[in-house]
Amino acid sequence: MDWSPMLISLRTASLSILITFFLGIFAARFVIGMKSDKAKIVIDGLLTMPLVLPPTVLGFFLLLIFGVKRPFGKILLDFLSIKIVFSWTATVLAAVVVSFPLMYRSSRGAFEQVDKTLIMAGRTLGMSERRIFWRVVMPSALPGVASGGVLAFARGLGEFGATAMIAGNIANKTRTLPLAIYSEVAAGNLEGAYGYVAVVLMISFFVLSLMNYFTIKGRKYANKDEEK
Amino acid sequence: MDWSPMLISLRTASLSILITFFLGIFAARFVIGMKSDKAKIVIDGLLTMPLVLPPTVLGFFLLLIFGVKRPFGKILLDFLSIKIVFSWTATVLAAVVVSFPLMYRSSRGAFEQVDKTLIMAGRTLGMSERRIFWRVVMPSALPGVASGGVLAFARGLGEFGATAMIAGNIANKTRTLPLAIYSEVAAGNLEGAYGYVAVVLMISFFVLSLMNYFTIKGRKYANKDEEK
Amino acid sequence: ETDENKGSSVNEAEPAANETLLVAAAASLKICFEDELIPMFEEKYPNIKVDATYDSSGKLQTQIEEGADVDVFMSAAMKQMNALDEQELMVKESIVKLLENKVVLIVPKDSDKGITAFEEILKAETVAVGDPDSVPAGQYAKEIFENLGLWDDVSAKSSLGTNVTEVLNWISEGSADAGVVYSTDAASNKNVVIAAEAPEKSVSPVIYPVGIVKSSTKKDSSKLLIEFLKSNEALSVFEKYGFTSLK
Amino acid sequence: MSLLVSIKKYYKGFTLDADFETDEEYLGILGASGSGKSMTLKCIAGIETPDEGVIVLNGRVLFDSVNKINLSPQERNIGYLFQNYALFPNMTAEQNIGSGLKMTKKEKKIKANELIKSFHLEGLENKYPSQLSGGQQQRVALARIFAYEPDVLLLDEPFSALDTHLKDKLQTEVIDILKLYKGEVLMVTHSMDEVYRFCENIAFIDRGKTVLSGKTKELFAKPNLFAAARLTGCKNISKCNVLSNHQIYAVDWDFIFETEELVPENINYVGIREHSFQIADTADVKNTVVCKINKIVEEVFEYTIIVENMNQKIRNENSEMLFKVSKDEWNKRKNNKYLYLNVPDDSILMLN
Amino acid sequence: MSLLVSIKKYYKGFTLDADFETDEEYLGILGASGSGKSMTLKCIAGIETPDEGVIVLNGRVLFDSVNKINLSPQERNIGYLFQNYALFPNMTAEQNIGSGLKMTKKEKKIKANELIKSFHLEGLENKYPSQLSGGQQQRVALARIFAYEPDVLLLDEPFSALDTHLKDKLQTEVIDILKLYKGEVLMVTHSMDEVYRFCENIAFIDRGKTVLSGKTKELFAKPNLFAAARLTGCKNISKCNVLSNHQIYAVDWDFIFETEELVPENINYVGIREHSFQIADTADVKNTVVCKINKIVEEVFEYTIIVENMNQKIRNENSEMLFKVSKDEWNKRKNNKYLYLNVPDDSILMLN
Ligand SMILES: Nc1ncnc2c1ncn2[C@@H]1O[C@H](COP(=O)(O)OP(=O)(O)OP(=O)(O)O)[C@@H](O)[C@H]1O
Ligand SMILES: Nc1ncnc2c1ncn2[C@@H]1O[C@H](COP(=O)(O)OP(=O)(O)OP(=O)(O)O)[C@@H](O)[C@H]1O
Ligand code: MOO
Ligand SMILES: [Mg+2]
Ligand SMILES: [Mg+2]
Repeated sequence: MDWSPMLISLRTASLSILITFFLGIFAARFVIGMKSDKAKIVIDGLLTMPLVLPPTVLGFFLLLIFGVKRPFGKILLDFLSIKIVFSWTATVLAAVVVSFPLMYRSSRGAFEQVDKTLIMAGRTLGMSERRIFWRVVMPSALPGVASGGVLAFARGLGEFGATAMIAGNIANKTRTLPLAIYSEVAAGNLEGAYGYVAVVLMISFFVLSLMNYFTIKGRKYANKDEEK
Repeated sequence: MDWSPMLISLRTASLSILITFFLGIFAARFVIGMKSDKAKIVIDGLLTMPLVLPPTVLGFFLLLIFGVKRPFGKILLDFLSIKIVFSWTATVLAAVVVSFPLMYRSSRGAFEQVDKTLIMAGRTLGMSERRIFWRVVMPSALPGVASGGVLAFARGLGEFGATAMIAGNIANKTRTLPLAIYSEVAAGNLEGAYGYVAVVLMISFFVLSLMNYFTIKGRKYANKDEEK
Repeated sequence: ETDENKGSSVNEAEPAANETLLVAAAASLKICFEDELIPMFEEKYPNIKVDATYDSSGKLQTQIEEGADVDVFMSAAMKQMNALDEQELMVKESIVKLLENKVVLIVPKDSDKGITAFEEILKAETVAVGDPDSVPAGQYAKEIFENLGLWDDVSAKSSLGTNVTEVLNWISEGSADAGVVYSTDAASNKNVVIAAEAPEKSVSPVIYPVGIVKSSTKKDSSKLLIEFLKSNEALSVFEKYGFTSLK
Repeated sequence: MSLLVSIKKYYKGFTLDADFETDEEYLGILGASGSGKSMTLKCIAGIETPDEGVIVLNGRVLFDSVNKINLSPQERNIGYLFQNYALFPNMTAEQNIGSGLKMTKKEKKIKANELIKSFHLEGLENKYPSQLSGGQQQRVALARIFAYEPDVLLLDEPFSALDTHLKDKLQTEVIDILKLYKGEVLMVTHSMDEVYRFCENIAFIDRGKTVLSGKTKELFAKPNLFAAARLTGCKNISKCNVLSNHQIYAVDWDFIFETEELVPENINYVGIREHSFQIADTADVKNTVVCKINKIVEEVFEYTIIVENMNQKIRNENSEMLFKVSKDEWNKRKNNKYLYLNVPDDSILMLN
Repeated sequence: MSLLVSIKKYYKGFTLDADFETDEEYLGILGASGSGKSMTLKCIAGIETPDEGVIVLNGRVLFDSVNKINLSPQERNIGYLFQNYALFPNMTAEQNIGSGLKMTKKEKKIKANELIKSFHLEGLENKYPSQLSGGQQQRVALARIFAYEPDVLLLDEPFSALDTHLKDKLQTEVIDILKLYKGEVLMVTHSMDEVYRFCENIAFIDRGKTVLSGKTKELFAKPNLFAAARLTGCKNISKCNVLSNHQIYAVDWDFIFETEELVPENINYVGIREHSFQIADTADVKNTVVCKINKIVEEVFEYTIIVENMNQKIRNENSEMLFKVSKDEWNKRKNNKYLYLNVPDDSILMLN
């Protein structure tokens, strides 16, 4: 078995979850902070959109944005010498785009569940909104945010359609585990596919366990029993 | 434009969100109720699994289960005359399988955020665990659960890879909007694709708005101001 | 059709510095490329490394149209190659019709429908073909059935695969009773059997053309690769995987 | 230091109409349950936004509906002790106390430790709120706003969850801390003793409206209003008719009081505190009620004697009067046949 | 009705060791903040699980660590009034009250309305907890467990958030309701008056341990333990040395008390309630302290006089004594030069 898809996937999933995590949280915070309910609903619709499109189609749209012949892609290439299409960066881009809605939506729900009184308490104590967010809201919303993180990580790790479209399926470069699995299945090589499937499951299992572990630990204040 | 994909998608998405919604909630409830942290982590990994596999591969595995030549599919066919593959049912099956982890995980996070004291209060008032769950935990967890619902609905509506594999792409029968979009994009018929994309976005937008609206309304007790 | 052969010499100089070529090849070529041909080529030209991306030809076409930095494109049908060529995205002279594949009708291994010819296709409850709008194998299927005057009936009971793999799996798992794929695909799956080969003249030849993308900056190396693919050595590998060489 | 509050806030079924001013002293806020005390404090702290009015602190406008000024809670620099504490569940006691401080970790620790001592929380530094008892939580919440040192302290029933001993101790200590503290203190409490001890000024809120404010001692002596009398613990209040400039007829007790003071015209109620009655030996003195004893309730140091005017003609549910007497005095009283209760002249509270 | 509790629960830094039994009467639980009162109630209600021990209600074992019995809260049928109310935020007041009822909607409504009246919540039926004041929330919580009619009522500071007037009223009414109610009532409270009024029996918890239990009146009269004396409001407690069978030397006050009663050997403290002192005219009577007045604090109906033994040789921070006297009596006292405070014989509390 070729291990490069595993390494590529690991790198892609790690970087993309990092980006998605914060991006999703910021988006959620932004939307919650919006005054108008209508604007809220519209923005929410836009941010959830990537989820309803088949990833391949999403990838196609990404291609229309980042393709070197398209205005944006051209600017990136001409001024920053960044070429997205068929690069490793593109695998990250694809993973971020497809997993973003999961992170955004889950953390939004989690934040909305936090007791408003605590936020008020923070304000009357002179804590800055930023500090309140990170020290009060986030810890209380941890289970929901962690769920978002788990979902986003898993989705990013499993991303295939948009990746194939914008990053291609290049061995040692952009062939992530899902692409490798797909290729093996396509070639009728089920044993090979199973190997990769096992790897992807193991990774996700490992990461999910870690996340679960830390969430359970991080919420020890909610468990009334302290170890004796 | 052919309207049948829209009708099929609407039916599929509606039924599948109904199933996923309750299945996800029950799974979340079950996992939270588990005593052993270890077992919890393992089951959590299993339930989140469908998310890390590329949908096509997931569809392939579904095919290995429900295919008419496979034991399970054979039993269904021989004894119950149910043929899953290439049927409308399969579109629902695919949508449920891919969207389940989203619902499960989001609602689990939401439930974990609910104040344990309230549950205890319910118990000392003699409320059955079932009643406590539906009358106390659920309403408090509404934002998170709704997020799960939104994600699951959107994901179900956008599902493509697994659907194609197990339900096929039969016009007027199993060709959902994402499949239609994909065909148009693949054929380079962008105008046709945009039409379908617009439809799918409109549907998801409409449903998300509804969900947002009801969530905001349903949580009126959290907004301190009552209308005057 | 052997225009470019004249100008090119097998012994053309290798690039001095290391170069990496990017080949975009139809998914059906993945195994023979990855397992045999690329290693062979790289051994022959140590200075040239070959990366390859595999997908359905239509998708590769889109990617090239959107400026993916592909050097060599090998498609599973002339349609995509021609489309790119018309947009002046290919080096016209470099395009070579390299291989031919056969379109076959397949059925599940233990099928009891008794389908033995394209004409008998309507015995099938469900038919699996590639989406004629985007999948080459589907276009050929449509062509055959149109010639047989059956297309309207067939398409009504058809599931249109988004790629050949899907079609293959549908049939191997018995979801569909019959379907149309390439003989190379049929050979890769033990659960399907070939019921019939496309009748002579019922379908235009399934040509796998290869060519250099115009925007390539490594045209010399690309030429070397195409020359290599045309070599007998390479063609015998292709034949091993069920293709017919067109030379 | 001066604070001016004049705000209105409208809810379905409830209107807050708070209107008072206070300078350089501690202000106690007294009001029945649900009368709007917490809401008033919340408006001042910036947690709730009034619908109209102004709030001015030391000349600085915190809120002004006309000029659309509404400072954020952070800008107001006002500490609010939430009635339900609002401790951060994810922080330990010590972290909670330090949460409002803008200083280095080390300084924070020192400051927090000081307050932990002041509020008798030693040994609980590293416990989370869910691991603390009700009273401990209340003390952490108190320590938290004291740490923050705001310009104004709003305390919403600050000692309600403490046992008597600790409450006494803490009250004395808080008074000491407050002496050093140069800010305004507004305190909501249901404990008369607390108001009396802490606050020179007092404001009464009745069904959302500030009905009376002024010096604590004066208002305890002469509450003037039915609501104020009740809130200051006056248990015996009867409807009354003014008979003349010096005579009031207490309807519920069927008794005529002669007053030295001129009776204001708009008097509707007459009140007598349960401690005001004096046991007399005869009924000859003016304002002495001949009583029938209905019930004797033993309390820790006193008896509450529930009596009724012996000569009562028309009885109603409000005819009984409560009279508190130390056990000693009760046991020492001579006349056991009749109970003559005299109401000293300055103990007749005339209310409207 | 009988309840036997004998449980242990270990926390880091805190061990609960509750051990008491009560029959057919109301039991008051008194203890300092953080002493384990709420925890005890929670263990009885089934919200917390003790580490060892048994809980038996009317012969029915609710918990038994040895035999691994641990009934769910639902099976216990015990109502617990949470110290912080624990109202369901998504239900209106009325729904909260009806939440534990198993009957038709109509019956529920009737029952809920009854309780809404009893607890003076009219007009608040459709408000959510977040729209209720602290006291209103507490009353909804009370109404909710009364509606549920459990076998045992555990009340954790049931009236702490109410204003005096309402508290008095509700207490009387709750006593009336409870008279009809055939269950056991355990009440945690910090108010001595409340205990005295409600509970014939009392248990003292000190740092997790039930240190004393028995008849309320007896234990108020003779608390026997330092902790109990303090919890029953005894403000003056001094370390002491037993000099003889009838003499105790109060170290902090530098004074020797002569007692009629035999002094038990294991006495470490002597206590005098602030109401127990009597103003004497001379120092001739035994147990009369000649006092120096350090401070006079005015309270609503009384003065608290802070005094010190004039002849004190070694002073410490605990040397001051508090003495409460009605304003009347204080003003009427004759000897203004010296303050002679006599301690009646049965007012000397001997504690260990
Ligand atoms: N969002 C709201 N909508 C409607 N009425 C409300 C709302 N919030 C509070 N109220 C009402 O406002 C009144 C005042 O509440 P507030 O909390 O100020 O009372 P309080 O004086 O602090 O009483 P307590 O002593 O019981 O704490 C209450 O009667 C309450 O029902
Ligand atoms: N999970 C826990 N871990 C460690 N200690 C705890 C935990 N929960 C409670 N405690 C401690 O147990 C003690 C008893 O708490 P409890 O709530 O029973 O006190 P309480 O007597 O009700 O006091 P209060 O009158 O202040 O409400 C407290 O000192 C508290 O710090
Ligand atoms: O281009 Mo293909 O080999 O028909 O998927
Ligand atoms: Mg209040
Ligand atoms: Mg408690």
